[in-house]
Amino acid sequence: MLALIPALPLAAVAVNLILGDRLGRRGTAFLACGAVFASFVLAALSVIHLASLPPGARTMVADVYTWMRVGDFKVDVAFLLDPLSSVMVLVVTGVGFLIHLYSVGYMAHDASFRRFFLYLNLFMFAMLTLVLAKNFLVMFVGWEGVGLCSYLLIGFWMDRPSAARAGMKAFVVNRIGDFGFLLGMLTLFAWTGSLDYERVFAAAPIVFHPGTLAITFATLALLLGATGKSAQIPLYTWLPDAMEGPTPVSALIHAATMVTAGVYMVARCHILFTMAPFSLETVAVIGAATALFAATIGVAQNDIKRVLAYSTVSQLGYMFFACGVGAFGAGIFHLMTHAFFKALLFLGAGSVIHALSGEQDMRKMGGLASRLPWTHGVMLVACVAIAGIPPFAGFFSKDEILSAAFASGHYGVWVAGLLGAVLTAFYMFRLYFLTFRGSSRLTHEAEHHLHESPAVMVAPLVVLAALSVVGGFVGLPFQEGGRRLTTLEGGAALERWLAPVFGEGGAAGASHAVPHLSFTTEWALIAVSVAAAAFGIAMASRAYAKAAGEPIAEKAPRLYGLLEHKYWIDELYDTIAVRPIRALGDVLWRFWDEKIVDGTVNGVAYVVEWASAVLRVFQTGFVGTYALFLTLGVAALIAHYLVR
Amino acid sequence: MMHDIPLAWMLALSATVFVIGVVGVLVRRNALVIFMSIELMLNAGNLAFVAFSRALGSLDGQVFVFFVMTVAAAEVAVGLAIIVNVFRLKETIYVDEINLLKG
Amino acid sequence: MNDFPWLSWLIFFPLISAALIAVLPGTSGRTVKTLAAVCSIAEFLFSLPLWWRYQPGQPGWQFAEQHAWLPGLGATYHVGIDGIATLLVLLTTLLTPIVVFGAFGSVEKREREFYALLLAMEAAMIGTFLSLDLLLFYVFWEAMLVPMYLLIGVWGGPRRVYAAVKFFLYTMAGSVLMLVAILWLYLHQRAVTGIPTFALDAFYALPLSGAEQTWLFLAFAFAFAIKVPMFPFHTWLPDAHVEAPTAGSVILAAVLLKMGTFGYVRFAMPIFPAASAAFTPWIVALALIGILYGALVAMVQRDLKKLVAYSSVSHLGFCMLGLYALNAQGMAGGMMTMLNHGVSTGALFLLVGVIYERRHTREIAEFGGLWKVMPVYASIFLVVMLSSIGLPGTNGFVGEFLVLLGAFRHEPWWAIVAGLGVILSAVYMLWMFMRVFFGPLTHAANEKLADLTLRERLVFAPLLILIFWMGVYPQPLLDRAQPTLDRTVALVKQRLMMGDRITRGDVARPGVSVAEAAR
Amino acid sequence: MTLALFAAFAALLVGCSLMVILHRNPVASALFLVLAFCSLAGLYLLLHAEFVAMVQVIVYAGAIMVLFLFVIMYLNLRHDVEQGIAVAVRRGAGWILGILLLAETVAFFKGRWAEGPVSAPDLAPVAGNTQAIGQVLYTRYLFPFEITSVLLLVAMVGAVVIAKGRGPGLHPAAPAADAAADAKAAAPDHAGGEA
Repeated sequence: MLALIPALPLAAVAVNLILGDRLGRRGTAFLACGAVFASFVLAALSVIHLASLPPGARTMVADVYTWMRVGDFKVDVAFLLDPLSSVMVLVVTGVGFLIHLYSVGYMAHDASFRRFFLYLNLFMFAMLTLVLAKNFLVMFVGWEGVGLCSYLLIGFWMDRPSAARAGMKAFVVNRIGDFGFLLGMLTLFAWTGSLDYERVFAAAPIVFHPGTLAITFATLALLLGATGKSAQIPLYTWLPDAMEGPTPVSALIHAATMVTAGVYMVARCHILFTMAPFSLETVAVIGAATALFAATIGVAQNDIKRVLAYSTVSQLGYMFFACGVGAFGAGIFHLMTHAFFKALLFLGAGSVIHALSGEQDMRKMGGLASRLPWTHGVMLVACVAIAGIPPFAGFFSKDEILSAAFASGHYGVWVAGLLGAVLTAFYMFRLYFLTFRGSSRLTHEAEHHLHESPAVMVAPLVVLAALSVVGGFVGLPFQEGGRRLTTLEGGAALERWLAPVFGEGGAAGASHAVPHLSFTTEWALIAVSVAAAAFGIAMASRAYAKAAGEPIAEKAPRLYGLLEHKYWIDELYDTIAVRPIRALGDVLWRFWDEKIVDGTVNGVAYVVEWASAVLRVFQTGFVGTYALFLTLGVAALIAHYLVR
Repeated sequence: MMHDIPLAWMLALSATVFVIGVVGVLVRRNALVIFMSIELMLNAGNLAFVAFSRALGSLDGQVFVFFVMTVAAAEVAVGLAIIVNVFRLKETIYVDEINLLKG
Repeated sequence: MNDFPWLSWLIFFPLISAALIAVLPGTSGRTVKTLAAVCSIAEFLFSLPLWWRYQPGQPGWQFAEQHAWLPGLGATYHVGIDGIATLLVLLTTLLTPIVVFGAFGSVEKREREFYALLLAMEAAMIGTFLSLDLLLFYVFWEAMLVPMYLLIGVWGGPRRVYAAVKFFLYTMAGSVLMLVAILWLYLHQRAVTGIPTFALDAFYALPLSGAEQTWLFLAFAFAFAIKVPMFPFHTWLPDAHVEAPTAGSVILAAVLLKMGTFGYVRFAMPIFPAASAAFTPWIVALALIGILYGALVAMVQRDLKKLVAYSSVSHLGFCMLGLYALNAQGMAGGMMTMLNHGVSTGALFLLVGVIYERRHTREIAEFGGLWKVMPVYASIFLVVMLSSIGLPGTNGFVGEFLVLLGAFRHEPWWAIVAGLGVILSAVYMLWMFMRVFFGPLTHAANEKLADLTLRERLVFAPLLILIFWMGVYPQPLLDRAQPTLDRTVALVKQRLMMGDRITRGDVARPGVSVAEAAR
Repeated sequence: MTLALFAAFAALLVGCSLMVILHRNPVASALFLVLAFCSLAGLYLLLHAEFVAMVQVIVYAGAIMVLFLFVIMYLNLRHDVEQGIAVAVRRGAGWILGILLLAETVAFFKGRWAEGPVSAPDLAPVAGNTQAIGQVLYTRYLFPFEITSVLLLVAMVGAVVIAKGRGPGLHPAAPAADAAADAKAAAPDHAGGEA
């Protein structure tokens, strides 16, 4: 039954392929959305069933068949549902379904409508396989599958060369990450003799000595994979370019689901990471650095989708450093809430773009609040949520992360997180004011076509908005009886739900539980983070509410230039990696293949030719010379016998 | 006859004549003279044959000389025909002026 | 079918049909084509029972036949089959009909000789896989060259003569050395045991000193290295591929290159285990260089076929790495890579052939934005390309992963270097795919390109099915090849008592043996 | 007595051979060669090979040398002309090689000089040398005998074909101009000699 969840989208892909155009637009839409909805229902049912199981034994397993068995290496295609993957599967299918619905409206008049949903369903299959995998190899299948789908979807509008290049960049950078993931898997197998989660995590404490090279290498390799997929510091450059794809794609893949795969993997291997303190520290540092770094770039972007892209990178940074400080639960919680409001932001931006028939530059927007009421409403909710204003979802998850960071003594990380929060609030509201408030800078014909998005697009927006508001309460510390919100102790509902997986208070995992803060510090932290958010919003409104220009550009042109050009990271990567490799290839081909190897071979041929030319000289044609050599030979022969 | 000539002397004579024939072939430019030197070499061979046949008391040597002669005759016939033709073609029978088979 | 000389029938049926086609009175193209198609499909059907009648577990050669051939020398016509040979023969018999169908559109001049040569080559290849007598093997090994040489030389591209001669000389230089080694072995065998024979089993059992093994191994390894082709000896491959007709280069890539790796597994490793193990670092080094070198150079190619040719160098570098990881996973991975390379690179060459037929050029710059014009072709190209770069779910991944696994267990940094190859392969393939299929339609000539005809789709159907079947459910293939591979690995290891260095999994940790704990 | 005869014949033979290769005029060379053959016949007689001696005189001196003289006359050759550096070099090389060969034979004999068996006791004079040869020839060597007859036939045909100028390629003139070729061949005058 568990295997059905990924199988449904795959079946939809197959049907889509077989029936082809006979399916028609309506048919494709129903098929695609129906399949995803069905897997959502299935997922919900199995999660409910899972909840009914006693806390200790909350796992559902579905072994399908043995994929490979060579010598002592055995791996099966198998699926596992446990609290951690249940959260993921619900998010993926839920948000996924909403985005499918939205796409029906968004892509309504696109030529290759069917092909779009073909890829979307393929993506859902890959993502669900990744999330529900029971061993690393099946996860890797999903891992690369989503990489492929993101490549196809980014390059969906094929005739735009920039889209094709962005697609390729995404796939290659992901592939570098996958290389790391692969190495991590190989180390795990070499040491624990299996790739199955359960066996690996059981054998790990016995096989690996905490902090030794082996486990650090394995976890760092896995981390490289995670940074590749979740666009963290070294390998994040592909995500902003991935905005070339249609907006629903950005929403689904580059906000809600795929990019969170890295965080999920780190959370899944929390036992390994806690055994390698150095790696855990790296996760925290990378997370914090990315959070801050991406936030700064986000401030200076003019393309509405690029702002959101950098915002995603930054929020992922938060999730990473949540795991880095040991608060895996908080990380997953933020992952869930982020999925809601980030998807909402992207879809909202999508409906804005849809309304302005393709315009993405914020400098050509403004004053849309009145014209696009629904979009404006949901976007406002999303901005407030992401900024972290209570009672919205963003506040709860981000606050938990910051307090965990503070509690576990990572003060540097906490400060970075706080600064990030300020910047997040700032650029989100900059986006809000530039798009919805102020004077309308629309071009005439954009003005002319301006229309609110159809119902099929607005409905998912509203649902997501609701989730963004309600989502936070999952984290509230409900006691069994649901008593008033008095103390933050007792752990949030989600924490307790994830406890069996993360071992807080559950199994004797080696992971150090995050120490509980005293009551007063808890509240103090909440106040500080809310203040930070409010400060960010204030700064943004002062700068952008009324004035049309770009205040930062006037005050600090050089800084603004730096940020706008994304610190020239892309150009840096290009010069240190892409160009030298291509040059190396050229040198190897031109010099080594053509000169050296072929040179030697042709050289041998030339020597033979030269030798034969020399010998031809002796063929003078005069009988006399031949006779001379003949007798010379005879004389030599006789001499030989004389001497012997 | 009293006692015969020792074999070694005969062979020495045959060798000398053979060498003279070789020198003739190498030195002379006239194809015909070369031809004659070849005849000399052949006859040196015959002499050795007869000497051995005499020494070993078997007639095979002499029979062989007989065959050598037939071959020599055939060779001369064809050789001279060729020389005549070459003369017609090139007006010369000097060996170092004929290089039709140049490689 | 117990006494029916089945393997001999497999070898000589294509030969007979080749002769039939060559001699056929009717000259019309149609009859020649249909006959070639029928014969190649018949050959495939004959070889199919190999799949289920071959018992993997049973030791020794199956369906063996032995007849006197050169009694004086002690060389017998001895054929038999084991796990690897079954799979490779099936690969050959599957690909030949596909190539014959593929060639219907492209070959115009002298079709009769073309198809006759193709079938003759199939016979020679199957002969090489099946022969258990070293002399017989050598005869088939050389016989294989002639048809390929003619295919490239007659039906090839502009510089076909140069390419054909280079191909022939390269392989000949190697195999001549091998002949010397075979003869030396034969004489040594006769001196030691007194029975003059070329039988493979005799050579398996023949005790050889270290120095002897080294030199003989070098001779064999050199011959097979050229065939594989391994790094320094590969320059004949791009030329041969660029100039060969589509059919020729498919067969060349799909099967002929496997002769090299097959040679290592069947001959070089079992007969000279000590030398194999001693030379492992060298061979692995060359393999690793081959992987990276092939990928890097493929990246900058302007000609599609050259790109795919250099990718073959990279893939076969993987295969050799797998074989010389000297453990079960590595060998199985090497074996799978051989089959995958046959399927996916064969398909790639067919695909390049399709656009070459339409546009008569292979320059990547000439194409652009083909997806809109030829969607079906583009999607098939996409799937085959993904299998070539080893996307999980396709056949490429299974082979690649097992090779990396085997290499890692033997020496971790091998897998790390080989892993870079995984990234580079994605780079050059995707970059090519982007330039050919994505972007706007730059060249006017591309606008009216016709998409794949039904015939062409039929040609690719079996290959696509294979790509997914081998990717999703490779177990039957692994089971068949496993016993033979294990025997070879055991042979090499047992002679040297050399365990894998990284087998923490197997090696008992202090107190607790992890493998058991992990089970 | 026989030794003296042998010495005489040997000296004559060597002298004539030297004169054959030294004399400028080919006719003289031919005549000296005839003399050499006769001295050879004498030597054969000393070796009791009467039949071979007679055949030697008849075949060699009689037939082959006549052919030679005929061709020399036919080609109307004058004195050989032997100048030019290339010729001199070759002559020098030839002589040196000749002397080298002679030295080698002397060296060869020196080491192994032995009188060797003087001669087998006379065969019972079954009946003359010729009869004995005839008997051996037609029994043991019958097959080679037949083959030599074939050889002679081939040689004759060859000689005729070549001399007539029908030879392929050798004769540049096209068949039509055949008559002219024959005419030209018939009157070569003395072109060769004077050159």
